[in-house]
Amino acid sequence: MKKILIANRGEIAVRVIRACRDMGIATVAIYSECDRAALHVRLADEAWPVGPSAPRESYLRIDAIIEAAKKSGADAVHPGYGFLAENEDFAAACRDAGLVFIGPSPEAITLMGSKTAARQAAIKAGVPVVPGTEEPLSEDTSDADVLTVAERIGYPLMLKAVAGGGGKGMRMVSTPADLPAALRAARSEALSAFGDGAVYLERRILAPRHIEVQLLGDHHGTVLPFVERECSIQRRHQKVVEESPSLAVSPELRRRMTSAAAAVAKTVGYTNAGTIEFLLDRDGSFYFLEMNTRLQVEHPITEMVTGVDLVQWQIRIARGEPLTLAPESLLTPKAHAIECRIYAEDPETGFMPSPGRIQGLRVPHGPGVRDDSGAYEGGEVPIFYDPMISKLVTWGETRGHAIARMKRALAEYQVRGIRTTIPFFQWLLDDEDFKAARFDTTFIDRKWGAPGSRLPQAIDSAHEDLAVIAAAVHMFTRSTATVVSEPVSIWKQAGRAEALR
Amino acid sequence: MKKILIANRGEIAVRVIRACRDMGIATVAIYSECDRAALHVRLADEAWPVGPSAPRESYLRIDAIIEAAKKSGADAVHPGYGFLAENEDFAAACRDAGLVFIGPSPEAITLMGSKTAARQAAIKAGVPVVPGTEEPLSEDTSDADVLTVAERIGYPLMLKAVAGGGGKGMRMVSTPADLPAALRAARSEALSAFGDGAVYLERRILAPRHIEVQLLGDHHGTVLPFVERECSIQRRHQKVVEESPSLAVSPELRRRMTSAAAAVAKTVGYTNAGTIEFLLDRDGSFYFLEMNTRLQVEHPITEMVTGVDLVQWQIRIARGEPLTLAPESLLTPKAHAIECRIYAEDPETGFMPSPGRIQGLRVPHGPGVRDDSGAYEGGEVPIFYDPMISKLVTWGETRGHAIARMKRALAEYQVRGIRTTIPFFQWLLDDEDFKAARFDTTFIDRKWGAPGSRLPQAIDSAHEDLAVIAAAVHMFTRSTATVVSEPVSIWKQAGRAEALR
Amino acid sequence: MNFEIAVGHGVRTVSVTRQGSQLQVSIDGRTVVVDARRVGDMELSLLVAPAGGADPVHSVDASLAARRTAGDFDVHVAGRTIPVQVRLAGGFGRQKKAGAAQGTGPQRITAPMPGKIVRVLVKPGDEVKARQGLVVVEAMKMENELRAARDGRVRDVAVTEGQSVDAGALLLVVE
Amino acid sequence: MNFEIAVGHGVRTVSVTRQGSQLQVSIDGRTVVVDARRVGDMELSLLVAPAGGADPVHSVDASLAARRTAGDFDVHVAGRTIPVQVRLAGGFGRQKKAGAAQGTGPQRITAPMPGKIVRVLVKPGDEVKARQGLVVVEAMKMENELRAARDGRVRDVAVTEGQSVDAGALLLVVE
Repeated sequence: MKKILIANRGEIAVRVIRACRDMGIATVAIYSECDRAALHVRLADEAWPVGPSAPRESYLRIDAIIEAAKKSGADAVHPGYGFLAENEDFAAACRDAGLVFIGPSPEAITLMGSKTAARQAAIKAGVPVVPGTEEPLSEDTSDADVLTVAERIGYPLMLKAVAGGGGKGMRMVSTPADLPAALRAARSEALSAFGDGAVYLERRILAPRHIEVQLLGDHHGTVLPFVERECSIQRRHQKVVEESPSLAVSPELRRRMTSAAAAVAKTVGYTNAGTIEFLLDRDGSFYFLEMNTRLQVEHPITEMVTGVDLVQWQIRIARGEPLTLAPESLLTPKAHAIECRIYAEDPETGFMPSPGRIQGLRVPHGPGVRDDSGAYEGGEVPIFYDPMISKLVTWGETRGHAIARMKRALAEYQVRGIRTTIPFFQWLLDDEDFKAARFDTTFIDRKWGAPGSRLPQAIDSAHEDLAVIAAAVHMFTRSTATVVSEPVSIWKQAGRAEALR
Repeated sequence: MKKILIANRGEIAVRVIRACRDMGIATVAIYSECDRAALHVRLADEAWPVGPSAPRESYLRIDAIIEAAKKSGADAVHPGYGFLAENEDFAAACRDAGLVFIGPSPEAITLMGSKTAARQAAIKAGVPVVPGTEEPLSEDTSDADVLTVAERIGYPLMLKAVAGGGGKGMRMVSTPADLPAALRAARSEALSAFGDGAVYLERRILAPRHIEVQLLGDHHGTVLPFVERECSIQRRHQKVVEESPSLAVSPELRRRMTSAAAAVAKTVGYTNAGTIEFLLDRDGSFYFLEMNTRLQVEHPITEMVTGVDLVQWQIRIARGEPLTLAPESLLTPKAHAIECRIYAEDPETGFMPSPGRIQGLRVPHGPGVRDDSGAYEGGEVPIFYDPMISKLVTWGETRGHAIARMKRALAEYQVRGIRTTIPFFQWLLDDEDFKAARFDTTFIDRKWGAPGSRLPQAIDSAHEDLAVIAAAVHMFTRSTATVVSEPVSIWKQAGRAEALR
Repeated sequence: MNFEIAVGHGVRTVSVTRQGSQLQVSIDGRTVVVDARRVGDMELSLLVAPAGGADPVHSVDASLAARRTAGDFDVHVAGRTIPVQVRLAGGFGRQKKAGAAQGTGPQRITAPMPGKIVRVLVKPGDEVKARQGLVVVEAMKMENELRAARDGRVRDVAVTEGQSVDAGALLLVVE
Repeated sequence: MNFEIAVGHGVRTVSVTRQGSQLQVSIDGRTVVVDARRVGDMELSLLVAPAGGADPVHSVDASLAARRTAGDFDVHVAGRTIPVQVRLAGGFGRQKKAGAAQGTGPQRITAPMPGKIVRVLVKPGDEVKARQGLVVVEAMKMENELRAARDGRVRDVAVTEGQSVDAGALLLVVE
């Protein structure tokens, strides 16, 4: 494997480029019109255009991407996550074009990509599933038919896209009256994101924790599970903070959950990286939720507590190498890691997307800090794609240490010119229940909405004073010229500013 | 301990600030005139001026620093490394002022700070030392007397400042004729750096490796050694690349060296962080070289392979906590870490210092990369201090993996406006002997001087072509205005540039 | 130099004067001494102290990002992002100063970011309640519902479903 | 637009012309097509291809740092730092073009950085050998010896021991 095309953009494309470079493998980026100067294009060895900015016309264009791979002489394709990562047609098209697809087989994607088929595979492996519809409800199923099925399962229930992922195409439905609107919204999101409007219904487990198990499977029959990730901190069913290990998982439960995950993967002959998601109920019972047949956004926390480079191993598995990792070490976390997904969204205005140019960027550094980012100072956050601009990950000797480092790193982090979710994480990390790991998947919805809970630090008048001072000093001393570093020059500027009044 | 004054500057002051912040402790920076806008000043909670730019008038001014500590209400002082870190008067002055000195006792500094007394302590602990003078040779000792002593030890020999460190005040002397000039230079450097011109002589071990053992000692009688660091890659007796563990140290040798190091520390009742340096001869025998009674520059590689935050533990020990770390885990490295010290020096011109303004800075990121830096874009590298601007550290599952990540990280690293040693490391990391870990402390002097060995990549005409293209395109499209991101605007600029010709 | 600076729910009256090598900044009558260095086009290192006392030693690393309106900034300070609006003295009317601008007058619903109008949920003349959804905008793969801040009646609807809009575009007015 | 660009030991003749949305760059007669985007004041994202062939796809992330002389830059490209000197066509004399500037003429020893003259090791009239030490400058806590590039005779010594010098200051001349 000498040259890999990365069929993705943003931070995950940059992440894969770095793994390739660490392995001495050349990289081919692809880009849409608005991404010509994106970081993944700048860092790759080659960059090929694949179409206009809308995802359907570029990053979802299987033909254009396969053509770029062929022209560039790439011998393999890494799909990242999102876009075509869980599209069996893309995996098959790669195979047909003689390209190694760095991921599972098209058959495994098809099987586990259907939430309903995946549930059946879990049942076959002896792993409990959440009660729900075993067959998908196609786009054409009438509201009345869906209501009938829903009645059998009982409310509240979850409405989910069969092809879903990343929280998209998912709605909680509390009463029959809410079902038609939720169905319309979920189908529309699913169609736009995955090109498939089919949905299914599932009983809603009240206040569960979301626990998932990372797996690697090679082409020699070995499947290895990793220590669990805790992903209960979600907004709109989308993970925003993940950590490993979970404080809710005892060594005994870890053994059972990781064994169950490996059993599901083995049942379907799974290869490469994948993740089994579980709901963990308050009574300690757990249910298979779904399998993600790709690298996860949150893979770095697993890397931080096990020392394993998952992207490198994806590539090594794809080129036929056997898994030589020591199984026990993967289940023995080295202390604690936590990840915050930095989004270009403004938490002050209901998480409105905040695209635009990054006027200034200061990235945190120092011990125990890792920033996987697709952003740079002067770069644009386009409106067309997922607004996640980076993943900030910290490691600590204890969970408290990891959280303390995260708070420090968030305080160092400055993304100027657009709004981000950094203040939201600062609020979260100071929450007593979060600090005590007392939470479930409803945490954010319950807590963030509560009166007085929002961004308490932003209404602190001492900090407002500092902001006022900084703004006043800036206006007083501002200069359109280059950096002024001598005080004397500042006073000159100040004099000029006054003279101009 | 609520507020710590950091009696240092640059990357180590930033490192200590981060550890304090992780622990919820307020920080007080000090600064000389030229450091008013340095990164450590910007990141600290408070910043106090301590004098003009010359070190003797600021960072070496015990009185001014103690006064700043008192005025600021700090209850402890962290000395970093260099400056006053190994000055017993400073440690005593802190104690007298009621400030906790985060380091060993003044008595331990005095004892181990004298290279000759330290040698005697090692002998007492049953640890072999390099044959040499047991008593210091004061500034006033005549050349003739020094020549007489040298004759007894035999040539080649090492001439070293009694108060030395960091390669300063150290000279290799091959023949009696070279001794007077070397003596003059060493004394002059030692006086300027440490305020003490006394020297001593030591037999020169030919082609040894420099291996050192990090220690932590608490106030309850516990001394714990850490897995060794390999520091043989030196230029002018100054470490430039360090790694941990050493490929030259077997588990059995590790046990013997770390036990010997702990024995020396226990003999002198050592507390807080310290490092025992050894020379490892080709035959596997090792000799005590000296003890550094402070945090080392290269401490991050130990942190990366053991997961221990050494600065946090310095603070915890200073406030009386017992060492609760598991001794075995400190001697069991988790894979491999390597550090490159990025200096503001130009390897193309004999490592001439290259101070000035950092016009642009791109810091590497991604898995396994840590950058401990005191630099920022727009910041100045002053002429008054050590030219090290950052320490780039990588971690990998194997030594090869750590090196591969370092090469990738160095390629991402851009420090624009000043010259740095990055190209030197790129040369080093491609050297076959380095890759095979076949080296000793003479490696750089032998290899870097060899014909054809220097920066082979810089004379690669394909890359020269790319540089020429970039420069030509820049001149053609340049703009004094703000960032231009649309192609159309570039062409407008180009048109204007042409019109101006 | 005298400014009015809106922050949070109020407006502060601020003056800046030179005093030797330092600046004196008064905020609603309280004065601090500031030692300021510009470390980037939009970045400042400030050392701050209460006036009349000791030297400025509280280190404040501040940077600004310009917003769309001249004089509006996001100030990044102490790990927080705080929006401010800076005007020369007298730049804000009486209304804003009294903190009353927020709660009255017609609500102009504008697009917070460039995107596509997915659904318009109301029509002119509709009565709407506080927090009722008005229009759904899609951007960055998410649908975002814009809601009414207060009870009112829809006056104008300036967009239709399927239409693309720029950031700041007027979508509808509720009075 | 035509340039002469010195790099390594030679000077390249370079022309840049617009070609649709791309640039055509010729270096000593060899032509490449470049798709260029400016991503910062001194940063470019380039996609490069040989002329007449396929689209430009080789990604070159380039940034420049201005040196003291106008038109002199350090170019950071592909993890390397490469000094270049850019002049408009005809900007270099015959001598430089022939690559002969390096080896002849008087050697002007200048201070590579600001510092203090610690020792002057020669006096006017001294014969010096290549690589012989001439003067020791202290900066950043290290003593740095400046040496003769070739054999010659010391003509002028412009500094004395203990003196502070700026970067670029003439220290002595060897002919």
